[in-house]
Amino acid sequence: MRFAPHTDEDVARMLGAIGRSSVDELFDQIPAAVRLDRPLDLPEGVSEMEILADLTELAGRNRSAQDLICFAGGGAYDHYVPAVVWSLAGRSEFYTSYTPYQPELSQGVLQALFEYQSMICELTGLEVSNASLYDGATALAEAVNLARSSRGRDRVLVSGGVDPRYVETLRTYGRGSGYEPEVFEVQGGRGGRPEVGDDVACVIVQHPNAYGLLEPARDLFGQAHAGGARAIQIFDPLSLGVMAPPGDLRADIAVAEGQVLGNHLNHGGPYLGVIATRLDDVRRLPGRIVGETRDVDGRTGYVLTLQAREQHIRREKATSNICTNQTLMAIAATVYLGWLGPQGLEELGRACASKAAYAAERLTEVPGVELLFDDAPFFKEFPLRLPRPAAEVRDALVERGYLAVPLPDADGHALLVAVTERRTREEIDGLATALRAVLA
Amino acid sequence: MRFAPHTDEDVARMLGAIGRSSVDELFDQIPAAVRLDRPLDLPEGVSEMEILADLTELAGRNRSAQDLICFAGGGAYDHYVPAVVWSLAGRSEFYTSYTPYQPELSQGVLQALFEYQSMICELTGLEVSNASLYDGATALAEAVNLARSSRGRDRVLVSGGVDPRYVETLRTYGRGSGYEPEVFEVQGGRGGRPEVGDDVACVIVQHPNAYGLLEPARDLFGQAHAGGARAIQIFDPLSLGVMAPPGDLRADIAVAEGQVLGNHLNHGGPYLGVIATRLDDVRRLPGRIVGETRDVDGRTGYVLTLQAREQHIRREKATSNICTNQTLMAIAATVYLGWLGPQGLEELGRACASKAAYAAERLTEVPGVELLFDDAPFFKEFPLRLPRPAAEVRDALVERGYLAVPLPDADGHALLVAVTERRTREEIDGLATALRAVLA
Amino acid sequence: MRGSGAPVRTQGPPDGRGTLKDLSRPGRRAYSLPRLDVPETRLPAEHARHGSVGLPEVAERDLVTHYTRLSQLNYGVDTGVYPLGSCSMKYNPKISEAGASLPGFQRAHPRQPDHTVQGSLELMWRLERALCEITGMARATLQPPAGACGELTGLLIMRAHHTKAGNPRRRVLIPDSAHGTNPASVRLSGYEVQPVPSDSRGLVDVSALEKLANEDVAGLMLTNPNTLGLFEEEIQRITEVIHGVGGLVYYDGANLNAILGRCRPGDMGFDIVHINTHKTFATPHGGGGPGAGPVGVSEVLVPFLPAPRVELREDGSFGLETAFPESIGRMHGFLGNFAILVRAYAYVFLHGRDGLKEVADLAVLNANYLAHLLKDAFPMEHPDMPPMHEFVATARALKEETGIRAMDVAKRVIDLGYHPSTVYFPLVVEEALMVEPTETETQEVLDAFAEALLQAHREAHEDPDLLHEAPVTTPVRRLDEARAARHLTLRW
Amino acid sequence: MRGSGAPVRTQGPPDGRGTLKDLSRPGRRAYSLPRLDVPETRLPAEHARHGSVGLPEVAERDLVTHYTRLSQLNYGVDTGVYPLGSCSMKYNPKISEAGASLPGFQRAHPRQPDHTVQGSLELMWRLERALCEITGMARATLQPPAGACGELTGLLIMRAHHTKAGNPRRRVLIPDSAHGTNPASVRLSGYEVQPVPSDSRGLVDVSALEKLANEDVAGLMLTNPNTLGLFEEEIQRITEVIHGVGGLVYYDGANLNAILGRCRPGDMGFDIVHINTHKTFATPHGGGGPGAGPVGVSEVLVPFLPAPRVELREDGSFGLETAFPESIGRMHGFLGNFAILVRAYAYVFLHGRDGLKEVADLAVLNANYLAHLLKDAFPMEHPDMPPMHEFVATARALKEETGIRAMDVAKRVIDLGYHPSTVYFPLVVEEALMVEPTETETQEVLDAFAEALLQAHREAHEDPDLLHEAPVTTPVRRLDEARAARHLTLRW
Ligand SMILES: Cc1ncc(COP(=O)(O)O)c(C=O)c1O
Ligand SMILES: Cc1ncc(COP(=O)(O)O)c(C=O)c1O
Repeated sequence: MRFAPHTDEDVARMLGAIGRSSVDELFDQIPAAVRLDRPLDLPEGVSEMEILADLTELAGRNRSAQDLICFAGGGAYDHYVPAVVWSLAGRSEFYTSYTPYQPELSQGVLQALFEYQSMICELTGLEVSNASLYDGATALAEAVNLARSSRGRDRVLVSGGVDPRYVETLRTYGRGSGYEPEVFEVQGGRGGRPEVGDDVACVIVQHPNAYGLLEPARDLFGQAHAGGARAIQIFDPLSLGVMAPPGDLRADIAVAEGQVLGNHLNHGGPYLGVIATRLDDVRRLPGRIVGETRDVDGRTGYVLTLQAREQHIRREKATSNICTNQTLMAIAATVYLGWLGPQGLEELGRACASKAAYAAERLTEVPGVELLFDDAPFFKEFPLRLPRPAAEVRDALVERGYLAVPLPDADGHALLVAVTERRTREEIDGLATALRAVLA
Repeated sequence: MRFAPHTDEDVARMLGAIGRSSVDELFDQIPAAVRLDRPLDLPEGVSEMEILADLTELAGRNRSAQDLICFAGGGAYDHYVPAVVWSLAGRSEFYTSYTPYQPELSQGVLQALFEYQSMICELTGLEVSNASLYDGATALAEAVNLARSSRGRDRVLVSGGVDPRYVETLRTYGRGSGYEPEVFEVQGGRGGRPEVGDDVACVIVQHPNAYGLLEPARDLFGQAHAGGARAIQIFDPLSLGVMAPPGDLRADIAVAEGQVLGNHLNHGGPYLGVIATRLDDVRRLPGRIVGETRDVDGRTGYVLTLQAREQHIRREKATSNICTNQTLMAIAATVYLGWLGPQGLEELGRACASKAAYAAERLTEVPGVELLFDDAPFFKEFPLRLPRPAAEVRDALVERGYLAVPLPDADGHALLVAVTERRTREEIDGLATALRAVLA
Repeated sequence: MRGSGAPVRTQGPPDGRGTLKDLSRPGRRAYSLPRLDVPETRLPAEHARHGSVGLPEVAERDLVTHYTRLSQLNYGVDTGVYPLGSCSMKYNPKISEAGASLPGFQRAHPRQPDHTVQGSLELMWRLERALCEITGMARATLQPPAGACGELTGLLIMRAHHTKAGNPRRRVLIPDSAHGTNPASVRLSGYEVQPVPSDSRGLVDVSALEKLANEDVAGLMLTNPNTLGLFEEEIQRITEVIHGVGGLVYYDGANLNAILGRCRPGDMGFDIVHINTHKTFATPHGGGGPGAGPVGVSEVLVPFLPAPRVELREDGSFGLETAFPESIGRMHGFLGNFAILVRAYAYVFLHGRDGLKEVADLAVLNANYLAHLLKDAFPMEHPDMPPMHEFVATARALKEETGIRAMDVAKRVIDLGYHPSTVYFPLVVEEALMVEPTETETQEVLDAFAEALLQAHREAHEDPDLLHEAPVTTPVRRLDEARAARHLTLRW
Repeated sequence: MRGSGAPVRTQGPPDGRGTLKDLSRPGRRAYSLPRLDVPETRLPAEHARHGSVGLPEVAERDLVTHYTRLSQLNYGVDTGVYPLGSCSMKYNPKISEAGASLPGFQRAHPRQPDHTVQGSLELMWRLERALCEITGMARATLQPPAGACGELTGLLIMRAHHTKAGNPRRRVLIPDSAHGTNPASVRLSGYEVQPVPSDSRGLVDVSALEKLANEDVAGLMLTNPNTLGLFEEEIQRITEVIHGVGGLVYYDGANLNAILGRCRPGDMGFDIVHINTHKTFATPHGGGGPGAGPVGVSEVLVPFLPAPRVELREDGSFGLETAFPESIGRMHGFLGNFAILVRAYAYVFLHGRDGLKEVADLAVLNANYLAHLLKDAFPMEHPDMPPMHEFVATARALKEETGIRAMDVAKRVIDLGYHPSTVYFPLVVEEALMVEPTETETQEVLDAFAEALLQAHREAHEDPDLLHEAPVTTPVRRLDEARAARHLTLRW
């Protein structure tokens, strides 16, 4: 299969026009010593129907949330993606376009991103949002850079309730930027006492946290501010119909994994890095930002703005190295939030919270199963302590058609159960029955 | 779930504007005696995610060509539908538009249909095509009406090689139009001798026929013409890369099931009725026809033309009652034929013919299995005589993951095996092995 | 200001013009097929094609650019309001598309044995039950692929019924305002058309009907609300008259949207009903099709329904049955437009009992509201009765005052950014504008659409050239239809 | 004639303007959720939200009309030629989209146990192997979600390598023509940027490089062909110089399209390579993303690759392994942009061994042909060497003659119906036009695109206002960027 349109005559004619006798000649500059003197060791090309068969076979070897009833959480969730989202985000004028460098030909993407930024501000109660980052974990790394540069301080305190994958990511990025994230302990799965000295740039709290628990976020952010540090919240966008938003909790920077906003699970990506902050830090924000302006005739239009923050203008002085981002996911998120609206967001939040509470009740009725942290409030996921290793139980549940995943950093006996609006009472009861059978 | 946008305030405001106090009032004209005084006996409405779950459950109860290896034929075939076809035909500007009554806003659909007509003419070697009919069987009924009105004769002769479903359809339509299709016998699955008296309007031959066999079509059409009747050919559009086209065979009217042209199996529909004929009968053609013309500024554009044939103008004198047709399928067929091109059509035809020949060879190696009609040439499907009832064998093959269907009108021991370009040698060998096991 | 313009693409690079054929270059290709993995077989020489087919030769990239461009030249419901009377061009839910493309449906072969397609069969069964409940009929066939085919199906059932009673009869009555498919179907079913006049209110003239009704009359075809958007108040009397002479009454369901959950054709005395799923149940029109035209019948007509039919078997499974000796036969090669039926199913069960009634409520509210906004400029032809889900206004006065015709108004509305309503139908109304906003438009859109019509009306007096020359904002302007018919160019 | 115009929608009804917020009406809604089937639970008061979120309230129909309109305002590859230099905006095969949306991929959760996702893992394994073969590297990570993140990944590997050797070193050399992400990534990896000048041919000034190379230098980042589209002829010498001081050489794969199957970074001596799948392997750019930026490394650097990695286990199954003590860690929350990798996989294996080479061949042919057509009006900045897959022309002469700038030319090209090339990059070329036609454009399209540029060039002399005022055929005309930055309006 090939997609280049050239016929042999085309090639001959074009070579003739440029005065060359063969295509090989065009590669004459490549020194002989580095030329590849053999074909690539790859299979021969195949037809479209063969690649589809191949991909279908591979996909068929996965047992995804299409086959398993999905209670897996821990940063990615089986929320329902309404049909309208990808009917629109999937329009080829969106998905085959590039970064809107020519704004006159890109008003569609630009306006959609402007609406995205607006909706993220509405959601978080913060003043500015950018137009997307890679994912939640890398958005956190960017937030830390922002806080460190904004405060001119070095140290980074991270709650023990933050997802270990996020901490790992910070640790990796920190090696380059010159910090080592310091984790402060939580008690009973949440809270803790960050020691916010005057060299601390930021305090990072995930709320709801990696155990699914609600944090005393106002209090923790108060401690951060008392020490002159920035308060960074990792939030769940779909919690905000029922939970107080980062702005109300006095977070300075809010970051999130935006997968839940109309993006498919996609085995981990592409997802959506959400970031929002205060207006006075707008010039420190990483990535694209869309602004409203006028054209020469006075019409409203949209452009990439504050580009002096960005790598293509500022090079090593840029706030970040990000160039390609997750625009399409941001457009999907925009359509999704438009679909949900304020009422839907609230109803969905209530459904998740209620179903999770119901699931916790049913599952803790199973002998030997209890909540890992008694009495701690949670939103849509919660950790159970099992009488057997969680990985074993997970595999046994898969046999019965259910998917739930161990808590990565616990003692190996903890299972995290996430319940989205998509799960029915019957499915929850089914999980309880399966768990009972597995543990019997 | 609802799609009407009205809020309670909208309703109140609009009622106020028209001076009504309730929506019920708007239905006052309906006599009390015929009003429905109870809610419809239907379930309550559900959410989008529930209807998708319901449809997914239903679809999951089908074992389609996605799960079974499909050798089923007999008028609908598992040809490969390239991704580009529905990426384009599925663009909402096409699929949410109506019949192009306002040509200035419908040039996309109109031009695509003009291209469709052109491609059908190229394929068939005939002069004019319309812009689609419902499906192959109803296209045949329309062809008969055309022939009868064109010849001013009544009788309709049908080869015994024509698909019985087509004959049934003719019989049904004939009850209204006042004819009874007369079937003339075939010998060895093909040929036959229609007695073309001077009251015969048309002779209908399917080529390749319902047994999959190639007909002596030139000869049969010669007989039709000798008797002053129209020759109607039912053809397979995907045979025409390797087979002589209806025009060359001297068919006057060619009809086809256009499903094979980029349309999914869809459990039987929507499919595509193809019809083409000679220019001198253009005013007798049923359905929409698109013509090229100029606008007031001299620009080329497209319109529905010869509308005086149609029901909305001519009412009971129209050539047909068709209004809604299968435009979207015709657009898909156009993209598909554009994808295939002349080379692809030929290569695909050769692949089908070669794979069918190979399959016949392998399957007749199974003890007790033989070709129903020895030595008769075929294109992509062929009938086998089995030592056991075909319906039983079919069900046993399904158990093993293969789908092939009995010949409907044979003695119950014949299986029709269709082999498209999509089937691999491995799959054909697998069918042979399965058949061997079933018959062992 | 020439208006905001029709929302279609009007521009593009020069290489984008012309047909696909114009992009063709010998040897270029989009297709790919697996290498032949079996020995090559050639057909016998007498059957073989000589020379290759004159199809365009293009790359996939060309195909995509070309048909993306064509799509962008087109207006659809997703582009904006599409108020074609008699067509119920409502918003088509995206979830229906997703449902219809599930592989279990999309790749099911129509000749698979019943036990492998229980999902499809149960869907058809449930949809049939729902349509029967909505229309008040006993059973239905889902075979007809469109409304017109549904009409023919119903009329052939009518004929079978009378034939069984000893005399097929000769005539079918049709109001003069009826849709063109009605008389065309009547002819195809072997009956003669007998028009029935309307009275001054725009309803069936019942006394005329009484005079026309006799033993020669096989039946009456009626749309209710009728094509003027008016409910036939004397519907019971009408069906009585026909039943009185032994005739059957056929309900053309194009306007079912108006009465969902409010009243049912069966309860009005209709014997046969067809439904346009692509209207009432929002299966998209696809640029002119596909649709589906299920037909419901009363108990006594059930034996005549087409075969095969989906039946519930004793063991709880579903099967396609064909053994119905009195069946009229087969109206479609397979089972009808199945994938369209999936969309109708999704629509019906998404809305459910109350939702469907609300559809009718709001469709009627929208039509009344819009008629009200337009009433001074474009009065309803029959203003005595309030319209149901659509209304027929007339530009007769405007034409008399200014010479501007309904068509000019429609074209000007295009320049103002909207798809116009149906014009010149029904034929019985001079300078007709047949407007059906449907329930999925907001009040704001109706206000804006009305304002466009009112602006056109003002301009007809003040600057009539704007209307004569319209449209000017479209990829092409008014097209020469006479030329198209005179110099037939039907292919490249 | 003002030109054929940019192929985007410029018209539409007035109600279609504004943001989604402007369509909002209290109580309107698009969403639907199942009825709550469990007892309702409320969150503790201290965590609860007060008041509702200020999101728009619209119907699904509004959403569809609104975002369909926005899409139509946008130019994409499917609309036409998109010759942005450095971006490889080639046609994106539709089959890749179909493959990526198979439910087995689309609904796989990133934390599923390995045995339930063998299909995904094998796909990643095979893709990694293929990318290593194409680039000549030992192993690769698929985690980085874009090229820039790939750069940082590579630089952190570089740092880990040097740190292990006892000294992380201080500086990374970058040619002055490099892409902005290169220096930005260097900074983020804790290194200082040391620019390397180009020589008069537009290549790395090797003698300057030799002077800059010392034990403080951690490595060199290079794009080859470089951002001027020229192949670094002395590539072996360059890598030798760096290796000579113990440094590593990093290959920025943005221009890999030019050399597929012709030569490999590994064979040129590069130690680290990143690939932009959204360029070379036609995973669509999505309006700015997502992409994927896999990074390949030579044998000695394998221990530093990010974790988790897909490994082939003894039993023939695939697993995600994390136990790599020297790994730099994690560059992404999960496994990277998996669904983009599926598209890359489809592209690589559709083309296969010969197909990929042909991609490079024809990309280079197209660039040379187009450069040739433009050479009189817009000469290449460095005409001594033939370009590879792209070329940098300059409008310097035009500016001197007429005052017309590269940007004016670009805007005029829009009015003539095309997306213009990159302008003002690379920064080292005055009035740069950086043109990359890619291999998926036909000669006819290149001819037409060149003609548009030549027409603009003529007009610059004859009717310069056409260029100053351009574009005039777009939904908006030139936008005031200064105003946007001054009066920040970043949300509704
Ligand atoms: C009143 C009426 N009857 C019948 C029909 C025919 O239906 P179809 O187009 O589905 O064949 C229509 C279609 O426009 C109609 O409006
Ligand atoms: C030369 C070069 N390097 C690096 C990049 C950065 O890649 P990405 O946008 O995927 O982050 C680009 C992207 O435009 C590029 O052109």
